[in-house]
Amino acid sequence: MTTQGPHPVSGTFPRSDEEIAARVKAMESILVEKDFIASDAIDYMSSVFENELGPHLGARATARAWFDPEFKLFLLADATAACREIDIGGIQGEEMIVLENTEDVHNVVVCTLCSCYPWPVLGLPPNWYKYPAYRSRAVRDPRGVMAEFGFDPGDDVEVKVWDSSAELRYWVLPRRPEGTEGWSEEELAALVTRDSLLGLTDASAPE
Amino acid sequence: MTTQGPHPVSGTFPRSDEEIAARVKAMESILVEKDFIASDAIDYMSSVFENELGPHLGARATARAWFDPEFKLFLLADATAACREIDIGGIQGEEMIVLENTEDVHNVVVCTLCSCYPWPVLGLPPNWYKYPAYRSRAVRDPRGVMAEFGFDPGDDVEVKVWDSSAELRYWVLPRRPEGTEGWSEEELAALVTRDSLLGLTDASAPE
Amino acid sequence: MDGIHDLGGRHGFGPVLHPDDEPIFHSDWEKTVLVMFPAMAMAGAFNLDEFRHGMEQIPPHDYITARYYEHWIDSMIHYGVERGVFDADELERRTQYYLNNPDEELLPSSKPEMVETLKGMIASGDDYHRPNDLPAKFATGDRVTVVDGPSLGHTRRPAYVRGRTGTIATLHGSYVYPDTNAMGEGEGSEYVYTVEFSGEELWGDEGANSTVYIDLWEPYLLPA
Amino acid sequence: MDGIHDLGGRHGFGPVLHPDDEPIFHSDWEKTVLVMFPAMAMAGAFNLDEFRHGMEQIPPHDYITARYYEHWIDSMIHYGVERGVFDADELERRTQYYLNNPDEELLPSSKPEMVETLKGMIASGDDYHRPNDLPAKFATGDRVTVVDGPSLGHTRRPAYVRGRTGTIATLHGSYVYPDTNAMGEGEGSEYVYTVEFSGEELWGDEGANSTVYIDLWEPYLLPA
Repeated sequence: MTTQGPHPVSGTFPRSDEEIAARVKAMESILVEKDFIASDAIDYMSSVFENELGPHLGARATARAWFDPEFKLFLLADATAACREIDIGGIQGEEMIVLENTEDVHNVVVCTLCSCYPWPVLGLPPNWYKYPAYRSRAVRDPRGVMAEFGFDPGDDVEVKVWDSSAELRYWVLPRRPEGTEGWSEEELAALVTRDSLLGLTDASAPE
Repeated sequence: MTTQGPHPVSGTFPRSDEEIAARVKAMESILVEKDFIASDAIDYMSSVFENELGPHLGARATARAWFDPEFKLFLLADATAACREIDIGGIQGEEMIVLENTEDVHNVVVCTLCSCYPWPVLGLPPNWYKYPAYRSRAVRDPRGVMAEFGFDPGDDVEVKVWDSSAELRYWVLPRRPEGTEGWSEEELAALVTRDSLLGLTDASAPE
Repeated sequence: MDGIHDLGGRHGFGPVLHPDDEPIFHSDWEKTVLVMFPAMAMAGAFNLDEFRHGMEQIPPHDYITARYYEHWIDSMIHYGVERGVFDADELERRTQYYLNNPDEELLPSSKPEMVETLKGMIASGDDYHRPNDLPAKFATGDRVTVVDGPSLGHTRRPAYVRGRTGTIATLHGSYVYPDTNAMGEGEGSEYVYTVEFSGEELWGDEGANSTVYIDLWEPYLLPA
Repeated sequence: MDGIHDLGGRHGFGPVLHPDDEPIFHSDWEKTVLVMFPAMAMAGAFNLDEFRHGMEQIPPHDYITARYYEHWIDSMIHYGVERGVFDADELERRTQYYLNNPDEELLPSSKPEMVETLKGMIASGDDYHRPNDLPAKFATGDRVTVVDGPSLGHTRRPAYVRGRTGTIATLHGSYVYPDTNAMGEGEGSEYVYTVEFSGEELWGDEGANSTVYIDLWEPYLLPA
């Protein structure tokens, strides 16, 4: 016997991939008919994000800063201009600010209210950056979150969390790993991960 | 093509009645084996709430208060003692407080943090009292909630919302409807609804 | 804790869906769950404040999509497993069994002394008063501000009144203190006050011509 | 609004599940949704702040159980229907059609001028600065308290900093003001500051040896 009344909420969650795909096709078909979009525009823009933009760009800027002290000063003073000099910049990074990790300070980036992220240096954000666990905890329990990424900045280090609530976009300049003296920019760039550019970890150690 | 990663949350919601029923049987079977519960205890207590406790008790106390001015004074001064006099009282109403609606003041009862409710006069709460919509809105938009119950206390009336956050239990003494002069207690009680004892509406008007 | 249960004033939950004819129990299992509460409390699995804290720890998506008594089930399992009443694997095994054999009902069982205990409990309830030798800090009419700031454990200090200033309406005496009782730190004894807040203080212009009364324990309050 | 999106410091969402190998697009439909954002914005269906406000209005259970780009879909439909880009019935009809014919793909279509526009947009982005003739009210080092109290419309003033006192770290210039731009009340122009809060101010003892920086518009701030 059951006579359950209205549920607290209606619907079944999560929705299936098939349902969403059908809805998006319906939207696209209407937008195409109204001449607001076309498949070549979708192919173009999605391929840019799939093939061109990504953490390798932030890694390149970081390696340059480790390699070239003057570029590092420029990057920390005006990240947008410094990145433009090496052909990095654009949408969702119109005004970038780079936060330097040091022996005493470790920086972490989050957007608690939505999903703001520095696209020109990192591409599109991973889902975890946009989901409630990270957004709720990064500002309150940053050390706990870093531990889940296998990283401990050390008890004496001050953790600075940057909540990207406006149109400024933050990213982290990780510390240059020890044992990389004399490395080339390309070799250095290979040590810079997406997670280190967000401050969830350090850059990788040399093998 | 889909390679959806972890969902923001796991599981499928809401769970089916069959799943819940199976889980409860499993729990009960263990508790019976440990001699912490028995089916006759379940039958006894659930039948009390199904057959004995309910809004007819609050209606009886209300009608008495409308009928007998001395009882009304007693009820407003010490609802627990006054109700005990007419054999109403017990669990989840160990300390009751009655709020009188007047021409100038309309009272509403809610529990924003869980589901506190005056069982001795109303029985078990309906689901809507325990679900997020009512709990979130009653303290902030009480007039909007009352409108959804088809009731408007009037713009000039002060709305007082009572959030039952401790072990005190609140309920409302609705205004006696006009046109009920000379009515018996039984006739009056028939006009008193659960919703009126919570302050979501007035008592019913005579037909 | 600052969980989803702290709902007062939150947006987005839509209209109050209130059918006219809601039954007292929507499914038979709800009857069992109702009675498991006193049964497990008597077995020492939890006290009332722990039970509430257990519900607050339900993941938010689950909290707002589950039927009401599922909250009870989850809190009962939370403490039941922690305190050895349930073995988690055994519970799961039996759940699967009953899911695969949905028509199998439990055999009738009898516990007359429990029926008697329940009879007394329903008639008399419980007593949450605890004597306190100290004088109450506030009196009717005093202006008080609710302690602001986050919560880690259990509390009955909802977000919507934190940092807000109101007036003591009633002093009710001293009671079990949920913030310690839910956390294994003892029942304590603290005065409870009904505090009156103007709608404007809580909600700005939205709150015009409304007042909110809420019961708050003395440690939640500071002189305004 | 005081919705589920305002997540900073809320409890209960569990560990951060972060697979090593997450693809850039998890399903093909995500590519379409990404590009529908600039397409619909250019068609005048919404501005950036409206788009965010549309996501905030997703019911809480849906907000926390949906995949990320479903938020975009919901906001696009919200404004698309409101502003005549989509007819709700037609959208539903076509959705059912594609659900019943899952293998049917849309025909290729071409809009070379849009490809050019997107190229420029990806390279240069947008400019949210708006000149403001008034002097900024605060300077680096000033102590400020964030306006407390609830929100009815769109705001970038999260609950976890409301009523908290911090220090101006940087003045960034004047920008579009989300609180009006999302509500059809004009772009406005307000100074944006990075404000520094000690962890203790926000979280008590939990916040030891941590600092939170957040960008706040001038109307959110009062002299401390």
